[in-house]
Amino acid sequence: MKTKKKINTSMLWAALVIALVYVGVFIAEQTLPATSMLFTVLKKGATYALVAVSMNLLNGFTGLFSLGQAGFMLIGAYAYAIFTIPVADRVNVYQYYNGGLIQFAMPVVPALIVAGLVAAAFAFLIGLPVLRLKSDYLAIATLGFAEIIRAIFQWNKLGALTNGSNILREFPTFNDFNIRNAEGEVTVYLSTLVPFVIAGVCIALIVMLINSTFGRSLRAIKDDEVAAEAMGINLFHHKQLSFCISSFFAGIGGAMLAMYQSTIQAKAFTSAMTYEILLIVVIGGIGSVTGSCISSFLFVACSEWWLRFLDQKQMIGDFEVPLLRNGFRLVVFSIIIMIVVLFFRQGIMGTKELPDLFKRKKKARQEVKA
Amino acid sequence: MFNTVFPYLLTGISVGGQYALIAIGYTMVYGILRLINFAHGDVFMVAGIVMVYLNASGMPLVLSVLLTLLITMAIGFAVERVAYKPLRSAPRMSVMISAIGVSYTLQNLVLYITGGLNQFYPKIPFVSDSITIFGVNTKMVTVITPILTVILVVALVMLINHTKIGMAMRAVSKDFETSQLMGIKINSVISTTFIIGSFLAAVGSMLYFTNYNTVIQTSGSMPGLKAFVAAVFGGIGSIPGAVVGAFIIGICENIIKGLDIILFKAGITKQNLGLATFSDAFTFALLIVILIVKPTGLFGEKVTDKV
Amino acid sequence: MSQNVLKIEHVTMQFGGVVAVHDLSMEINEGEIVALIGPNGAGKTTAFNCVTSVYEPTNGRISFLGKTIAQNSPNKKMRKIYGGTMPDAFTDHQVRLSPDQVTKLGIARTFQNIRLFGGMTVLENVMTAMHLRRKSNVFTATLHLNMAEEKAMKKKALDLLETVGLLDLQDEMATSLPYGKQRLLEIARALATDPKLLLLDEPAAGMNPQETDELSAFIKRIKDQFGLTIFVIEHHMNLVMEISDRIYVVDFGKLIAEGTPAEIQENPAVIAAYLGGEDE
Amino acid sequence: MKKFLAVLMVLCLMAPAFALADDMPVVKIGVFEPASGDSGAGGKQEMLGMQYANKVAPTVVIGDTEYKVELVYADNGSATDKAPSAAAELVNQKVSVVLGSYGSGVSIAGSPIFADAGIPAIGVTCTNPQVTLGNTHYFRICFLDPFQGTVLANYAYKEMGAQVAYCLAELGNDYDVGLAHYFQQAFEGLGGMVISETFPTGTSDFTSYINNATGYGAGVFFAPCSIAYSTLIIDQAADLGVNFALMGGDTWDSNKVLEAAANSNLNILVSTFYQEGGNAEFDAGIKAWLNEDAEAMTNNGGNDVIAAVSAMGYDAYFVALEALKAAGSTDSKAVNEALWNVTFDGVSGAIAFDAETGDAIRDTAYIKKVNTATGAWDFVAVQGVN
Repeated sequence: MKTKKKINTSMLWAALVIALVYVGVFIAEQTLPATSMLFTVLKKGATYALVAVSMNLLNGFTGLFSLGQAGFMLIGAYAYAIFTIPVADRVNVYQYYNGGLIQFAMPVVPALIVAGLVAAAFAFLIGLPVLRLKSDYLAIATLGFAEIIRAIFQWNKLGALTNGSNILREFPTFNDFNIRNAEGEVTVYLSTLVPFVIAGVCIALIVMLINSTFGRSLRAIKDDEVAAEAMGINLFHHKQLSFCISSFFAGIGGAMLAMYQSTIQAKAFTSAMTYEILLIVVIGGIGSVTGSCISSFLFVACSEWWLRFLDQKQMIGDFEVPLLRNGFRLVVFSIIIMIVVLFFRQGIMGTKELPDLFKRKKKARQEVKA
Repeated sequence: MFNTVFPYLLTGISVGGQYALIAIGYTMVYGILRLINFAHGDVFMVAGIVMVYLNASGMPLVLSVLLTLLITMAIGFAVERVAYKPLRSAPRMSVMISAIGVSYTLQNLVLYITGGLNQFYPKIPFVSDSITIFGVNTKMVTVITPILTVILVVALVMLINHTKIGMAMRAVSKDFETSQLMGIKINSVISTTFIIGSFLAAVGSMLYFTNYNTVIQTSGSMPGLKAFVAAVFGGIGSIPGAVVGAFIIGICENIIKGLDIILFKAGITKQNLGLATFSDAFTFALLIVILIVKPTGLFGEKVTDKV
Repeated sequence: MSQNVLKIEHVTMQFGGVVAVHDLSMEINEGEIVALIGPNGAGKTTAFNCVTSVYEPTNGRISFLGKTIAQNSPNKKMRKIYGGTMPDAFTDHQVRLSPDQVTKLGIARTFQNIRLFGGMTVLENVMTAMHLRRKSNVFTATLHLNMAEEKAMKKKALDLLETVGLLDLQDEMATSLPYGKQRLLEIARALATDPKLLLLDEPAAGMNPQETDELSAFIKRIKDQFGLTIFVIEHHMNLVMEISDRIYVVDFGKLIAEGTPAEIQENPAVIAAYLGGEDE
Repeated sequence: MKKFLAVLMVLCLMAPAFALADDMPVVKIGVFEPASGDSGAGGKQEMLGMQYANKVAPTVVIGDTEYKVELVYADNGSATDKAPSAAAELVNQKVSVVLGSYGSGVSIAGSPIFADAGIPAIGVTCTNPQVTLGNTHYFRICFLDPFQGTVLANYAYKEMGAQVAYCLAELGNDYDVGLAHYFQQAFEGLGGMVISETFPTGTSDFTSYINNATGYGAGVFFAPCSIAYSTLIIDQAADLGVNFALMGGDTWDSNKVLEAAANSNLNILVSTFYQEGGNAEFDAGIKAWLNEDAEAMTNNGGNDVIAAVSAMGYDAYFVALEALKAAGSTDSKAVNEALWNVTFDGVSGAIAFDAETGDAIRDTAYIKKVNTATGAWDFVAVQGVN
């Protein structure tokens, strides 16, 4: 009973930290100038956190090495965009397709859910053949499917629906959540809090899934497929379940990416995007939701913000810092990633979660040993 | 009909040959380390960049070709030593991620060095000349590629079957641990594999970039991915499989690009369906079909898990 | 005569040209403890894998409580290299349940080379095995609307851990347990699936004599407590002779003897197979 | 080792950006251009125009104060997914006005970010109508695709006598797809036949597409793609010995195209904004600068042939200065208001903005042809819609 109490206090601490983050985001948004790069990083970071956690559900908790995340994000982003572009703007957006096929617009929240559902539906169909494959083969097959999805969405014969390979825009973005007064001035900024809320709810659902009897079964599959099957767990159904759920949230993540970018185009959802998310998962620690979240923000902040100065000539006094020019940021960034991958293989969190950080040191040490 | 299809076939064979040279690198590494070396396509690209810079430095062509081969081999060796060797006992996923990291690093390094601009590949005399086959104009390289590919593959198979290092390679690919216990110097075998793979990638890059004369940091990713698909298609771990797979994929891809006009000329379709959009996607569709029908590829060996 | 639980009829399992199990037929009745013994590589574990449907037998039929688990006869390609007795009775149609379906029917097993879920605690290992009897679906479970079921699961898991004596280790990582305890945990995990037939694959491997003695008492105890029928593979002859009602002996995939412990001990074929040694 | 690395990494992350303050107040102009990716070469040439203009006019008098003009760069990587964060970076740097981008897709992708921050943007060579359509912050100093497409179609059909045209566009590139679309519309309107195909990003083998064009009996092969692909197409078309003309949009106006086409027997035509010789003073000035600045020379592709986009970049810079002067402040909202009424007599012609869309009112394009023997552009015609 003693252990149980300890867990509960650490859970409370964790909840407090999360609540503080939300409050912090809200306060920062009201006080700091809206143009600050901080908010760009926070919005994109929240989006990537969700996608990374959804990938972690597959790779870290179910042991399915899938590289199809970008494909499902694409589906989600497109579903969201297609269903929410205001009818009046469709003529402009679908300029080559006479305003497109769909002539209605959904509110944001139902559209987000639809985005997830469409992605999950595709995942269901793709899962039927590919989930029977193992490790590397599964990875490469899902990567292939992501590429196929991209080609299909770019096919101009489907242009009335997808706008061919052209850009989709004018759909509601995070900034549309800001509350404005009659003059159009923003009174309450919510554009950063909203992605935090969406991602937070989704990640909470994933965490709850992981801690349910289904989550245990998924982890069992990861640990030992043969034993899991011998314990009566239907491998295919559970893999399919995990694949669909992961894709559902990847779809919502894609929709969030669309909201963050304000425009969306199939061309951008390449395998490079999947690799990026995979790296986030690895840096955070495969099998740690907390790790994925933290590393998303670090990753986005490094790539978009903190390291930007490396791309421009800098003077310290009269001394021009050598090497600094366009592209150096990415070189430094990739070297950091390699160092993490090679020397900090456990990532930031290993398999630990936020509450684990508040458990007594001794306990933590025991776990490391185990 | 033949006249319609032939140009696509010709291009397909040429492209296939180039994929084959890259695919061998993938398949050999996979055979030995069970690792998808995602960075291989980028080594291929780096070989192109090295050639561009060496040539720009004004040295004779022969020298720059030789140096390119040497430097690429050195890069392949270095990549293995730095990024894969420390992870020898780590789970396969970690190594694969390290490979993705290397790929990312190489691309960004080249982006930095070139400033993100296209680099123009030097023209190699004779290889770049134009010729006419069956009324179709093309570059000499189109003809040279498949021939050179076959010669190199035969040489490689001889090496693997008839030399000591080849025997060691076969042993390691059959059973990593046991061959280590048998006193095979596992690290030198692995290094050799990477060096051979990089050498072939460098040769492939010369043929490829002579044909398509610009090099940019992302030049390696698509050919790399296609070559990898070819390797899986043929049965990863099998060298003849990789070659056959590469030719099939090269040809199919180009037929798809021309499918609209072929169908149009044959009177099957009345309008352009935009099928060329699927030229890349088709490669992957083919891959998925083969994985489902015969998961080990055309020439792969079946592995049973012991319970 | 009590009811027939497991029936194996003319089962042959062939990998390529290697015949691992050759025309094996056996029956296990309710409430019995039956042992399958034989030298290393005799095909014992393969037989287990056929019963639990990890492998599909090349030929023969396996049924559990009257329901067919697997039924097969060699196909055209296999027929050419088929090394078992030629098939006749089972050509009508093929049946193969998946391993999880077999477990659902009521067959649970342990593994020769321990296969616990390494990333989980002792308690979680046991609870995972109750997943198959769940009533909740993925939505209710995710939203934690199945708290009553979860509680019941946990209670049952704790009871099982108490039965095998691992209650105080419930929060340890499964792989951090000593070898013998891991074997007990595997048994507890198998029991959590509510089996009628329990397959134990070398439960005493790696145990010292004292632990082995405890194990035989333990096996008898769980048999009575959970109303089980037990099918066991074992090398420790003391254990086998002590707990078994009947024993089957295989060598090179073939059944060479069958009978009570006393009969087997006298059987010349068995003695020959073991090179006269009673204890391996 | 691990600890050392960890400390090193933290230090790397913490390393502050040093910047020196100057005495003179600074007005920042954002340069939203691709410095890498497929359009990197074009973006760099466009930036050259701005950099040269910045050299010519490094300061501007706004109100009564003289400001130093600082160009702030953000590389949009020629990619619509990188564009928003590059745009956000410029917003973060508090620029007063943005110039760019080369490429329409990235401009469209960056547009909402500028709109939200209330920063006006001046499109330099992004020709897709969608860039300025339905917003009040995006302006543009070049002609539009419907115009350019029609001009090229007219020229191909009427002057060259082509009956069948083959259009090849990069999938997902708004510039390509848009221009091809308007070309097709105009060409079919004239009574010609158009076959339109697309290729995926990263393609390097165009032989099959060229074979397709030959197969369809095309008289003209219109490929309004970025320079990276144009050189590949030219090279491969030369090897295949095609008998149709190649045609490109403004992106093809690059010395890379000249290099690729040298010593072939191809017939290559492009439409563009500016023809070298249009303004002698500008030509001489920028050439002198290019020859003296090695980095600029590299960015121009290694020689001093003036790209039309450089002239456009030059003009855009001065339009921005005019707007700053007219606004009398560095406040971006004031600049936005002022831009509507800015007129400027640039090297590429007179610039004034349409009161509704914010597009420059332009009615002529230059048609140029590659002289494969000399490796230079031959001026062909000034072409209007009719």
